[in-house]
Amino acid sequence: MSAADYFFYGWCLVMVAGLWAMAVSKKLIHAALGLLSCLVALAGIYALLSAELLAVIQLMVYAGGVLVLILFGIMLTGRLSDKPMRIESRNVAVGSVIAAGLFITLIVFVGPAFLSVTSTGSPGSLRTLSLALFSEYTLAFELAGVLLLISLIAGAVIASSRQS
Amino acid sequence: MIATHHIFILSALLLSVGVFMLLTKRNAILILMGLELILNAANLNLIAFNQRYADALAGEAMAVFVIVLAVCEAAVGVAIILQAYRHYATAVPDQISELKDPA
Amino acid sequence: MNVASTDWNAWVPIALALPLVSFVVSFWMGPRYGWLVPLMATALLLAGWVCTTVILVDHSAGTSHFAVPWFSLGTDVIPIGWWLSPRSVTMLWVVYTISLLVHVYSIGYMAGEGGIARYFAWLGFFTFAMGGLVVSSNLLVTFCCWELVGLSSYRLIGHWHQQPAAGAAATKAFLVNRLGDIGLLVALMLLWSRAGTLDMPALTAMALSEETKTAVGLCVLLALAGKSAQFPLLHWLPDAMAGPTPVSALIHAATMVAAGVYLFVQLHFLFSADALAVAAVVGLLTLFVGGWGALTQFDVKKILAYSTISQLGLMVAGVALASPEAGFAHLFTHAFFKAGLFLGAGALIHAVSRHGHAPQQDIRHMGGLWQSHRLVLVCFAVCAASLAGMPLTSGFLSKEGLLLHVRHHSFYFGVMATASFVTTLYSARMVFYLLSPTPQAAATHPVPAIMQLPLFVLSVGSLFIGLSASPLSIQSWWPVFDAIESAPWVMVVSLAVLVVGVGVAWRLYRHRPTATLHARWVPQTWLDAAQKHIAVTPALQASRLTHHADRRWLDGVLHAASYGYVTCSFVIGWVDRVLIDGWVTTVTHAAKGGGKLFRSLVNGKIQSYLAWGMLALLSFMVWMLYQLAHR
Amino acid sequence: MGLLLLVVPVRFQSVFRMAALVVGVAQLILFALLLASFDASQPWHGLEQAAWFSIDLGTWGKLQASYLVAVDGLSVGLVGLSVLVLLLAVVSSWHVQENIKGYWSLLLILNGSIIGSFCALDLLLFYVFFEFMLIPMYFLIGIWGGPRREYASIKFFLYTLAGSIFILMGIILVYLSYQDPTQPAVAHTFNILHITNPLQLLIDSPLYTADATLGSYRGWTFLLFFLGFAIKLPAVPLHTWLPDAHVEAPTAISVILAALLLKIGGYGLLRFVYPVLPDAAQHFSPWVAGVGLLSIIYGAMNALASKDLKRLVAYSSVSHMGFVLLGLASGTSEGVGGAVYQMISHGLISAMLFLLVGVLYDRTHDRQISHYSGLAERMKPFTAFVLIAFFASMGIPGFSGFIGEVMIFLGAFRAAELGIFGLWIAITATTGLLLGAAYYLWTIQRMFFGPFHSRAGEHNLVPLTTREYVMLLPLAVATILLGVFPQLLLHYINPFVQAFLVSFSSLTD
Repeated sequence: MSAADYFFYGWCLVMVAGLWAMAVSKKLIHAALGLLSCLVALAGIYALLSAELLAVIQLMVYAGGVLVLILFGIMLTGRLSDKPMRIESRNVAVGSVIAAGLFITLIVFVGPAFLSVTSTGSPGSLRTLSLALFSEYTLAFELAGVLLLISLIAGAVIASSRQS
Repeated sequence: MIATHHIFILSALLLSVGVFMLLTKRNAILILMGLELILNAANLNLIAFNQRYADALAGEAMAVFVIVLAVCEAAVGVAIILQAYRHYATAVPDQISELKDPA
Repeated sequence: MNVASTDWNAWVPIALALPLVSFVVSFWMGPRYGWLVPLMATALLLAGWVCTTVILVDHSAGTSHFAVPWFSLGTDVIPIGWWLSPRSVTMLWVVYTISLLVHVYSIGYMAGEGGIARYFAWLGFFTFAMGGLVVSSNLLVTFCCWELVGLSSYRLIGHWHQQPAAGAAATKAFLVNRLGDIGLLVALMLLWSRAGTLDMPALTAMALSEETKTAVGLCVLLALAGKSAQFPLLHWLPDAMAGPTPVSALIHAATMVAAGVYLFVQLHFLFSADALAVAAVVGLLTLFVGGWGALTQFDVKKILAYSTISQLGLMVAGVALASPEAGFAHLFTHAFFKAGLFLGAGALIHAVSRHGHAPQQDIRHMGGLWQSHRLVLVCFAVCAASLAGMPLTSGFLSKEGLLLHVRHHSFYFGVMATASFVTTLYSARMVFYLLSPTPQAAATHPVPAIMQLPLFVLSVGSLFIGLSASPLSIQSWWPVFDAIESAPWVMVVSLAVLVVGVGVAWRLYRHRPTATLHARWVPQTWLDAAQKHIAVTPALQASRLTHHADRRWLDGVLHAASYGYVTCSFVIGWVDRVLIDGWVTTVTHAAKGGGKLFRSLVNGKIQSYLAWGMLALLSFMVWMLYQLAHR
Repeated sequence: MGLLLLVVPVRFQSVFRMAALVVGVAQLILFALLLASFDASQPWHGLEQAAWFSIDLGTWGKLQASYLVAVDGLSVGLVGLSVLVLLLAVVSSWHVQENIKGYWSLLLILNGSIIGSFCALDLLLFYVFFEFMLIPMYFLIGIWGGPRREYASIKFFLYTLAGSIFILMGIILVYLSYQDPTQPAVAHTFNILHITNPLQLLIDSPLYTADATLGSYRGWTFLLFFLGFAIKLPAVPLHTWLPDAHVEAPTAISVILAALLLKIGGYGLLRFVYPVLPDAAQHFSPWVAGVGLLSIIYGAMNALASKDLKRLVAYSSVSHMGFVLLGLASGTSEGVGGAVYQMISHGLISAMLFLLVGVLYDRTHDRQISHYSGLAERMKPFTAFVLIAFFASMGIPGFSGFIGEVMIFLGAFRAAELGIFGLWIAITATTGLLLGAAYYLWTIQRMFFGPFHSRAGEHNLVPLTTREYVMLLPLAVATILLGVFPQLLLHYINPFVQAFLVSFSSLTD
């Protein structure tokens, strides 16, 4: 096993811990921190997979943007209800069955298909990706930007709109 | 190199936990988190398989777009939650019963 | 079967009806005119006695038969009627004579006692039943009367019912008799099923197989053993002495106990040789047991009771070995002298007993009456002489008749001679005690004339007068004995036995020994023990067992079954509730659950939509992947 | 005919006991009229028929039952007995205090159903009456009974109900096998007149078989009927309801139970079981006789061991009804006639015995034999009646019991001679007489002889009242009358027995 492997399994552990916190934690903040650890761990794994750009984006957008957004949401709703933010779960059994079924299905039926798949190992550089984004996927990139803009505006509008 | 199928298992786990949260949590924010997890699972797969076809770079590009979408979704979602919360004074989707038939 | 009705003799029904009238009237007027009852009953009996005397004179020879239907069984008819023969007419006369004398005697004896009406009523009833038994032409009617004499005997033994001993004795007498009655019943049933009739005249004309005769004979033997106190059913008779003494004289000495012998005589033709041999053995055994018993007792009535047993044994043996006529002759003479003995004993008991005390019946305390009660003692002694078979008495004659008949069988002759020795011994013993001059401690009571009269009549009847022209020969008595050639040596033997007997008695009892034998030497003791161990205790134990069986086992099975049933029903109820209802509830629950499940499809909850969606996706995926894998 | 009134007593709403008394007396008068016009040479008397119901069963034909009543030599005696005993039961329960209306109503229903079942000539009608007796009896024991009345009444009810189920099965089998010649459209019949006629036996019906042994339809039908009626009779070992029911029931009900209800068992056997299945009856007669013998001995043994006077009398009933079975099993004119005679005689005697027990119980509320001694001294008329009843029950000549038992023995010995059953059965049965004498005499000795003693005190022992004389005297007189002049009753029984045996022998030959 190489050092990369150790890192990989280390990130895996962090992620599993985060997932665990999200799945079972009773406190919303813990869940949010669990999500944070998951996202950070994912960024680490992206980096290990030599997708440096994505790792950075992951950190910046997700861990920075989305998570902050969510934390705001948590704080705002908590302020409104004046109640401690407890997580309640329902249909845990059904949910876990479906989730486990999904997991097993994926592992058992789909997983073996990748056993033979091995990575070529050619690292995609930041440069090539940037080139691709701005050449091959330009339109998509522009559209994504527009979508982002619209959604930000929409979010602001929705959040701020007053009830009549 | 990292074994692809290990990554796959990890992403399956992410997906499953995401679905689980989606199905069971009674708080809209946590459901949103579950959604994020599902999206991340997809991202992880995209990136992992991009390794296999590294010269195409379609996977990574796709992952970028997914992240963008996730951000959009998160922004709009949190806004909707806040608004709904204001309206119904709850963050529990069960109690938002507009979709439900009047029993 | 057609009912023959030949000779209507109006005296017979009148003679039978009078005591019955006495029975009914005594009960009727008892409560109010108690004093009148003895006189009325005696008068009625006197009238009855006159009737029987007329019949006796009419029917000194030949037979006559009269019957009317009593009831019908399908096509068979059971007739009721009489069958008169010299024998039955004589017996009827004897019954009425003794009964009349006992009635007269009882007027004095029972004076001042409670329940006189009841007493005379049952005496009358007994006379009626006994008369019916004697003359009846149909064995079923005989059986009825046979049971009815037992019934009246029961009532009379238990006359003083306040005394527990009387009640016990009555019960015992009835039950032992009843055992004998069953023998008679079985005999009758066998006759009915094999001969098809119970009519005496018809039966005499019928030839029955030896086997039938043996069976019937043995059953009749059982009957007569019960009624006539033959071994081993003799132990009731000494106990029966708990009844009033006149009753003992009439029923338990002269007539009822003789009814068994009479029946034996009458049905002699139904006995096979085997049955006769058994009867002879039984009779001889009884003879000795009775004689021995008489020697062991000091109670005068018990001595007489054992003597009666012994004499009845002699009669049975005589009928079986010698001839019916010889046995009957002894029956006849015995009726007189034994009734005389009992009445004499009753008079003596009356004389020495003090009012308010238990009657004094012990011969050791009954001496010293010669001065005051000479006539009574003389009469008693005459009767005892007759019992012992002294010459010039009737007893001598009838014993002579028996001995003459068996003189060719040296064994039987020897046994009978020995028996008459024993008889002489105990008779002499009794007389010696009673005649002894020991002074009485207390004043004695005079015996009223009305009690002395019957006693006197009976003692005269115990002499040879009226029976035979010659005091020493049986031949001149009844025509039936004409055929027997006389054998002087028989008379010599009998006289020798008599002399030896008296001599031995004089030697043994002259000084009035007062020592009593140990109880185990008394026949009563071991017969009672035998009865207890063979019959009563096993019967009671068996009855307790059956009672237990009934209460525990049968009911136990029933209870177990019902408990089992209830338990089963509980189990079934549980099964019904849980399993069968369980199915139903499961189905309903499933339906309900399913309904709930499917309702959650449209319950408006995003998450459940989502869950369904996921489920559908999952299933689709699984299905598709499965298909892929197996393509 | 007045029979209609006999079987349908009106339920009066007021003055109940007077009403019951009037009904009883009226029945007695009607019975006297019936007897006056009775011709023993005619087979049936007072035949009365009315359609009851008729159900069309399509291809199965019609289920038809009719109200068909009549009396013959068998039932006339039993009806007479019923009328007398029911009247005396009314007299004896004159002082019933509790729930008067219910008591008298039930008594009247019982009255109607008893007489009805003795008269019914339609199997279904018989069965209905038979069942109908059960319900009032159940309540009469269960409500007015002694301390263990619930147990006793339920036991009685279950036993009898079980019996009637067997009978019902038998009735159905018989019903399916016979036809009514006057109504060809109606496939089957319940009419006893037809079912006792072997000519009406349907070909290929269940009973159409020559085989009457165990396992054949005829054998089974006989056994079913026998089982049912043996419970009612009762025969050992199906008798355990009887002592309990008797001990717990009030006096009048014990009287009715012993005197009448037990007779229905024998009556049923005589009325149709034996005539319909003579071959099976003959085949099973050793067993029937054996059961009879067992009842005789076993009942007597139990009576000997009884400590309660009423229980003793109850067991003596078991013993005496065993004689009925023995007589029936003999299949001879003496035995069958004797069985009928014994039933009537036992009806009178047991009624008297139970009335006497009731008389004592009314005074002291104590029936333990050991609690008394020397009663003869204090209660002379009572003792006289007890002696009469005991001696009558013992089978002393001069009482009706003797005639019945002697006739049965005559029949039994003749049957043994004919080889129908073993001689030992007949001989052993005679020991029943000894045992009977033993338990009665022992009781007399313990209770009536000896020095006076009563645990309940003597002040209670008041003399017999007029009412008690009124109920005891007729029975005593009747018992003696039938014992001395048996032809009075045999006059009616004999033609029946003749007819019975004719039908009996016609199939057997």
